[in-house]
Amino acid sequence: MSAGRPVATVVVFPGSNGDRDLFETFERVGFSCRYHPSDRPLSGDSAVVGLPGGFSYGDYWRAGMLASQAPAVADLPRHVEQGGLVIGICNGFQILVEAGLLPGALSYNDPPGFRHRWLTLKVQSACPSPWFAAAAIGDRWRLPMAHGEGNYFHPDGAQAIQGRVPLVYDQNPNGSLADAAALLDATGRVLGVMPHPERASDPDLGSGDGLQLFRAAFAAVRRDAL
Amino acid sequence: MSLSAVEVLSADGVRSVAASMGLLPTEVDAIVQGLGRLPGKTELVVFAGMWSEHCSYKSTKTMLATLPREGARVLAGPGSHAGAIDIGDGWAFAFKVESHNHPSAVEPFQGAATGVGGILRDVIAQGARPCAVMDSLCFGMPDSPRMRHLVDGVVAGIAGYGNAFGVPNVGGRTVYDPGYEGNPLVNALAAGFVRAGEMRLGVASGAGNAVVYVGATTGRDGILGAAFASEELGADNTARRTHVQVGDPFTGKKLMEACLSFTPEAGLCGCQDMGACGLSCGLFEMAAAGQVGMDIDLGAIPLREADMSGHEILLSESQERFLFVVRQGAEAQALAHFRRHGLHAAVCGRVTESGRVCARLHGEVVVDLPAALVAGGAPLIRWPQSAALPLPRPYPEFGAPTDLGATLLALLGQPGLCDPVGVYDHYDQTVGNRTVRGPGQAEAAVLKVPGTRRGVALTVTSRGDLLRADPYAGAQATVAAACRNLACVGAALVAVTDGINHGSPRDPVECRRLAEVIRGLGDALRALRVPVTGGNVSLYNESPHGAIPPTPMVGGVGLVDSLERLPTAALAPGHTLFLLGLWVGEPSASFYGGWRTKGAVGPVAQVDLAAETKLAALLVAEVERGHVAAAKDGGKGGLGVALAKMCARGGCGADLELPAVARRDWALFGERPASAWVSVPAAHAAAFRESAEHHGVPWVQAGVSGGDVLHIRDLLEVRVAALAAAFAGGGG
Amino acid sequence: MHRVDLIVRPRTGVRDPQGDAVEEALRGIGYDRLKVHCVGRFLRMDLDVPTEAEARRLADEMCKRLLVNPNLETYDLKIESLG
Amino acid sequence: MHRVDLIVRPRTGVRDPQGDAVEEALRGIGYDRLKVHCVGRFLRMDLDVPTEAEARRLADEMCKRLLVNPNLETYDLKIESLG
Ligand SMILES: Nc1ncnc2c1ncn2[C@@H]1O[C@H](COP(=O)(O)OP(=O)(O)O)[C@@H](O)[C@H]1O
Ligand SMILES: [Mg+2]
Repeated sequence: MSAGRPVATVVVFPGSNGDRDLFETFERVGFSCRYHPSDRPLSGDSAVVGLPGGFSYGDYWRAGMLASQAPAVADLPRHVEQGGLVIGICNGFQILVEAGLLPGALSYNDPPGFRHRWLTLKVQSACPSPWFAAAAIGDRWRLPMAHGEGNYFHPDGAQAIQGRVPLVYDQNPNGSLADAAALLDATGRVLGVMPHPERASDPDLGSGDGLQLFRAAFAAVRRDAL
Repeated sequence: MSLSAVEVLSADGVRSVAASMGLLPTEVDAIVQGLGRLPGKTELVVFAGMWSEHCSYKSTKTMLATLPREGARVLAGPGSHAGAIDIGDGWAFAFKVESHNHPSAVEPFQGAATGVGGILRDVIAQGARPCAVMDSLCFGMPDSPRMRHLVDGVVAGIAGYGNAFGVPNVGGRTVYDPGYEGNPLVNALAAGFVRAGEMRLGVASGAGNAVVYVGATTGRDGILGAAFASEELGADNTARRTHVQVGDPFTGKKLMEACLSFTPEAGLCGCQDMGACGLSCGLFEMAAAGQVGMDIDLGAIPLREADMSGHEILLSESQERFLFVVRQGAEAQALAHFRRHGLHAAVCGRVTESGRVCARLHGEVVVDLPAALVAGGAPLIRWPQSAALPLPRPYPEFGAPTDLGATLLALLGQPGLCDPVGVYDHYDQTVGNRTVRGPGQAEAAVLKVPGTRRGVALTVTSRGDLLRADPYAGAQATVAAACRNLACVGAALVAVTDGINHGSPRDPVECRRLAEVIRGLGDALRALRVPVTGGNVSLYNESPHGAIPPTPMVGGVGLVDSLERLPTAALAPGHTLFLLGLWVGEPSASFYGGWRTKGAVGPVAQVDLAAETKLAALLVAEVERGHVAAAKDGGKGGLGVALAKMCARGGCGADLELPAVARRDWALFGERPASAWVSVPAAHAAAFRESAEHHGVPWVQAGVSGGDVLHIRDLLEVRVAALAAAFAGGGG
Repeated sequence: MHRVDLIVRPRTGVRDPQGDAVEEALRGIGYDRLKVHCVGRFLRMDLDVPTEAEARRLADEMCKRLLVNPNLETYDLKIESLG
Repeated sequence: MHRVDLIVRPRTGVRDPQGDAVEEALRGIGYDRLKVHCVGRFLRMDLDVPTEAEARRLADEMCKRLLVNPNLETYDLKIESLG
């Protein structure tokens, strides 16, 4: 453990497959990162908890559903109350929604089916969030999507998530309400995002745009620590 | 040890059981002689599986031995789980191709899915973490609902396994040709990185060590699937439906994590995937490789269905299972390790010094066989070969089309030439954060070597249409295409894995073709000084429509020294366009020729490997110097289609002038090896010309890129928007 | 011992792209006098509890906790005693 | 008009990874007196045909042609007249 570096935790569920990508991204922006098995309660010392992409429990039955019951997930509200940050990416977003940390639901893509595609996303104004502290409204980011159940739905319609959607699709690929590609909770500290910012963290691989989120989180955590 | 009484067969019994399972009389003789007694019932079933073509390579072993295997970078060659090469910086790269043709014909989704799962486990067994898969698919024409269903099922199966497992699909080939109407080809390649010193062996050792079963439970899945893959597909596949295997990428992923984190320090002595022939394959091959024996209690195997018989347990091809040899004393921790990962795990036996695998069920001996006889003792077969090959139906005379632009648009929209995005957008291409170039982004896929700014380039090629005309030249062309594709991203070909897909060797014509394919591969590889590190043979690809065209699939690996100057395959404005190679207006075997003549086959252009070597050297050198913005080799559809694809992908036109030729259609759409288009930033054009001269590569400085029209003076003028629309196609 | 058959399906009013796709595919092969209402999921399990009431209570609880997303879905249970 | 409820589930003996994973997860959160038999699919559609026999014939045909994979699956139909 490197002394002084803020700690980020990547929760690993059975079937997670984006855990290493997220780990490397946290490390790249300066966090000291560690893996944490989902079947154990969280230890209290991390500033950020990440729920990675993948197919927890094979995405069987309904994506994110089986994982949402894990002890590590049950600890997230306490972590947030204490000022911690949370990011759930793709399957991680599905888990956050299934666990009730974010409202609404993520259902089957419309048109149906798993799709991988590079997308353009637009940053839009939302409740203040440490994740978006460095992003300018109107910025366009290039991120890849890779999911089959990313169609965001809220029973009360778009006004229910007004001011909570920091990223929208330029061209909606999955039928999401209000073109929402990401969602914040009321505190702005819990972020769910459907495309993959952690896979846009190395210009060699096509885009470094996703790094902005992680850098902003790192800066916020640093500031808080002072 | 004596066999259980119920296992014992009379001599007549042996003959009739053996015949019903496809064992040849000579093979029965070899069994009896090798054992010094009659085999029992279960033993015969084990032989039928392990001596099937799929497991024993009995018809091709001699021919395959002629392929070059030596190379300075080779760390593991044919015979290991997956081959592996040294790629520097302390890394090895493991890669191998596998076919799942017959299972996919019967059950497209699960057949393709389990094909991907199986080849991933070979790479994992090598100790590598998979970083990429590629797939090479050959279907009949996609215009019937039946074929659409098959294509959709196969693609969904490949996607379903790879996406959930978490390995990116970085490219492939999709071919539509009436020759695959009754027998599709589904080949998958998997690759992974492993620390050079941490590779694993499928070798049992150390008497007293434990034999440990890990993974999913064993059910009645795909019993004798390997023997089934060695038979021709009859018109009626329905009777085989009880054989279908079901893949489970979730368990596959857990199995990978458990395997890769189980180390020699924790007691790992050897491991092997239970693939074709399942448990039998794991037991006999590991014992034979280590020249040891094993005592196995089949009652310890975790079963999905109670009351399975000995042969069902031994031959089940249930997916997601591994066999380990674990150091004596480390069993308890090993079992705890695997169970913590959510897997079934059980000690099912011990390593012995006997050289024999002895298996009991309910205390009765059902199998007691010498490991070496079962795994490696199958008598080799030399099927008769016909002296000459029938000549292909030559092209009838046909004139050049008057409107070459219209011809280009029509060709570009053909299934098999248009953009296969409808296939690859079902595949996760970026999971794992290694994909520098994925499907549609360059002539070859490129993966980032962990912790460096270097890359590994990967490509797969297959050209059954050319081999139909000339298996020798076509096989060479397949290798040459792999070399060129890699060169277009600046990588020299350093090793290949080959997947041979062929008809029945019992037909003397097909057997001769098979020999020609292997001779062509071997000659091309020797000329390029490139070794084969492993591969796969799938025979008996026949249907009521006849044998498939011989279709070797070549998976080529190359190294990219710096990711900084990597070209794409998309044209951008303002660059100088060079044509490399010859611009010749003569007929040649080609997609165009077949399309114009509704299936006739022309003369295959002879492959000039010296010219290929020069072209590749030029491209590698110029990419390295940062002189190449985009590059694409002339392949299927010829130079005309290659250029149109570059325009369509880049949304950019060009204005070109090329030397006059007799037949402009053949110059544009005929297929000659050793050719490519290269776009060069104008500032480097002079240096590029010099370099082409220096490397001895024929070149034409054809013009410049830009605008929204592709204009080749005196030949054609087409709007880029029209090219893009045609390329977007409908054929998938 | 009781056998539980659970059907989970989209709530009325919630879009069902999968159901639409199946309807389209069926129409595509010539079935036109049909309307697909929805596509859902099925689960069959045995619960080792003595009474039907207890089986229903348990199954309801699993649905609420886990198996059904009330934002999107509704469910039916069929319970049968296995004696 | 007839309403057709279709349940598609894995054939006995065929591996059912989905059912296994759901059982594992349910046990993981404390439901241990259960055995998941299988996980399958559900489809509800209306067929505009006059008789129940005709509805069954049509539905059977759709299952064979498209909705059910006989390699792996089996199915049950429940048909009800909507008058
Ligand atoms: N079955 C497949 N799986 C994944 N990628 C594929 C498949 N078929 C084709 N591709 C990708 O689509 C792109 C275009 O393919 P193709 O038209 O065959 O080759 P090229 O562009 O080299 O002429 C390539 O990048 C190739 O890797
Ligand atoms: Mg090419």
